[in-house]
Amino acid sequence: MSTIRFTIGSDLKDAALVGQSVHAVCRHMGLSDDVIYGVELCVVEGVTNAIKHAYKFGTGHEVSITLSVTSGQVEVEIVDYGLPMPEDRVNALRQGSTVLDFDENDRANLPEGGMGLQIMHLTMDQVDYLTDGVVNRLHMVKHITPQPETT
Amino acid sequence: MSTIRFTIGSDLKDAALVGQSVHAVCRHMGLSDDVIYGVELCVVEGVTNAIKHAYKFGTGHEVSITLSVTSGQVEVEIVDYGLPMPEDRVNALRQGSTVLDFDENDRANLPEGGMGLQIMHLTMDQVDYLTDGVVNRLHMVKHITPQPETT
Amino acid sequence: MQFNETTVGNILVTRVLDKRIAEAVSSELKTTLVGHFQNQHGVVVLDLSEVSFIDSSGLGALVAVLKSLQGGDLVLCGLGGAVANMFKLTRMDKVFRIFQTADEAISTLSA
Amino acid sequence: MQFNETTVGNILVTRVLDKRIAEAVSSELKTTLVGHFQNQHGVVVLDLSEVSFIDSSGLGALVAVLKSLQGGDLVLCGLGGAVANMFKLTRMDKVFRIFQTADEAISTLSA
Ligand SMILES: Nc1ncnc2c1ncn2[C@@H]1O[C@H](COP(=O)(O)OP(=O)(O)O)[C@@H](O)[C@H]1O
Ligand SMILES: Nc1ncnc2c1ncn2[C@@H]1O[C@H](COP(=O)(O)OP(=O)(O)O)[C@@H](O)[C@H]1O
Repeated sequence: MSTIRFTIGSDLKDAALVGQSVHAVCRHMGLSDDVIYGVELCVVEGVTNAIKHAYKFGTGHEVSITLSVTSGQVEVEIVDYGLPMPEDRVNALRQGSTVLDFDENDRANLPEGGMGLQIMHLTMDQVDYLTDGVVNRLHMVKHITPQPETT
Repeated sequence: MSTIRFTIGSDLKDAALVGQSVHAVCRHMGLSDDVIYGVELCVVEGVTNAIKHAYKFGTGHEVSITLSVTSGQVEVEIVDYGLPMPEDRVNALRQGSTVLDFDENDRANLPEGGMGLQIMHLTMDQVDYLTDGVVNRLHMVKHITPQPETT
Repeated sequence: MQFNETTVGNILVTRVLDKRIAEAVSSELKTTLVGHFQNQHGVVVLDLSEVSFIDSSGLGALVAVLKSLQGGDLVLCGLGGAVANMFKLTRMDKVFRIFQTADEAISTLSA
Repeated sequence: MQFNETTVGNILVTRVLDKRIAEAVSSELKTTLVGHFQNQHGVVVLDLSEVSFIDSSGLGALVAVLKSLQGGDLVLCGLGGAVANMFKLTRMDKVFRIFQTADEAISTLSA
């Protein structure tokens, strides 16, 4: 197993640094483009949510992202110490929501936001969110077809 | 300023994950190839040394690498909690050594090791190593010509 | 954000020069595009060929622009791997008119 | 590590397929190359064109092979950006015979 943790302050521009790093590590591990895109996207969505919702854009807080790649899966855990996600949103993350079930011809009712959790739900094979009120953990797993070992 | 911290266990194969991540972040920040290569190289040398010398290849310890990019410089700090570097090596790091002053025709006396500290000394504009006996910090700065802001 | 803009008749081709469209820049993207329509550009072709990453807030900004239109049109081109995946995943590829290249968009829209 | 090997006369071209040569693989690299010389290969052309990163332990492994030679030669080719920089920084570009491509190495060495 290969594991690396990324830690940034709650600054939106540093979310891109995590995205680029996750991308580079996944590429180094020989993962497919689809997996790389999906994992990078979900990491950026999760980190952005932590900064935006858990920390309400307040700076000086920490977001950490642990990425573990084994031959069978990519595992991501995003930790923040801000406001926990409301329970109905946790359910939406776990069970999925209807935000993307729009009528594509009904322009006025297209979603402009609220798509992040559903993107994680659709992209990952497992998504969960656990909190003790202080430490909030977004946990995601993507299965992959076994990769050749990279050194 | 953009800052990201990478943390890995004391496992040589994960040093590559840090190298790739540092490379990707530096590229994202619009740094030149020469700066990217130099910073990646010194980070890998420093992380390898921490695993090899500070932790004597023992696993389960932590190495963390903080990378900060401003418009004028790239700053790297590598932290380990293992055996501190001997004082004469710290001096070699700071002041440089003669390891690369070999006679290129005298094959028998070419160096096979001991080049890492000198590579950092030559590549970086500032190198320093500070320890309180518990926390060891390798600190490196590379000056860059001001870059356009990247978002 | 950085853009490269070219006008062809009443078509404005706006090429995004940033590699990433995410929360940090999405409101700027929206304001820029809405401004173009207020400046009487009939059709804006947003060329995303240099963009290698877009997140849900970037996508949301584009949807918001589309919803704000009072006539005119916003069409897209140059969607690479990760960006194309994102439109497909969210079914927004059914919402936007998407061309391979800016040239293809121009020749179709001028016809 | 992974290699791709081709023999041309008494020349063995060994292309390194790993993208990185660092501490984790440097002793394996050394053992592999020393083995080639023990197997009577006169000249080994080490093709580094797929390698995008080498650290001091990787470089040290190549120096160790060079120092172990009892006749024969180890030459290099395909040094890209970061790898070429490393050889220059350490002055090892003056120690090894370096060719642009494997073909160039073969035609020079067979002449
Ligand atoms: N990390 C988080 N901490 C607290 N609340 C969150 C977090 N992530 C999401 N939420 C809540 O769930 C809602 C939906 O999130 P999401 O689907 O990502 O869309 P958006 O961020 O565009 O609102 C957010 O508006 C917020 O109320
Ligand atoms: N992080 C470190 N902690 C403890 N000792 C170190 C560290 N880095 C270097 N050293 C000491 O300095 C010496 C020279 O290091 P270096 O120039 O990197 O070459 P090498 O690792 O090939 O020996 C090492 O052999 C070791 O004794």
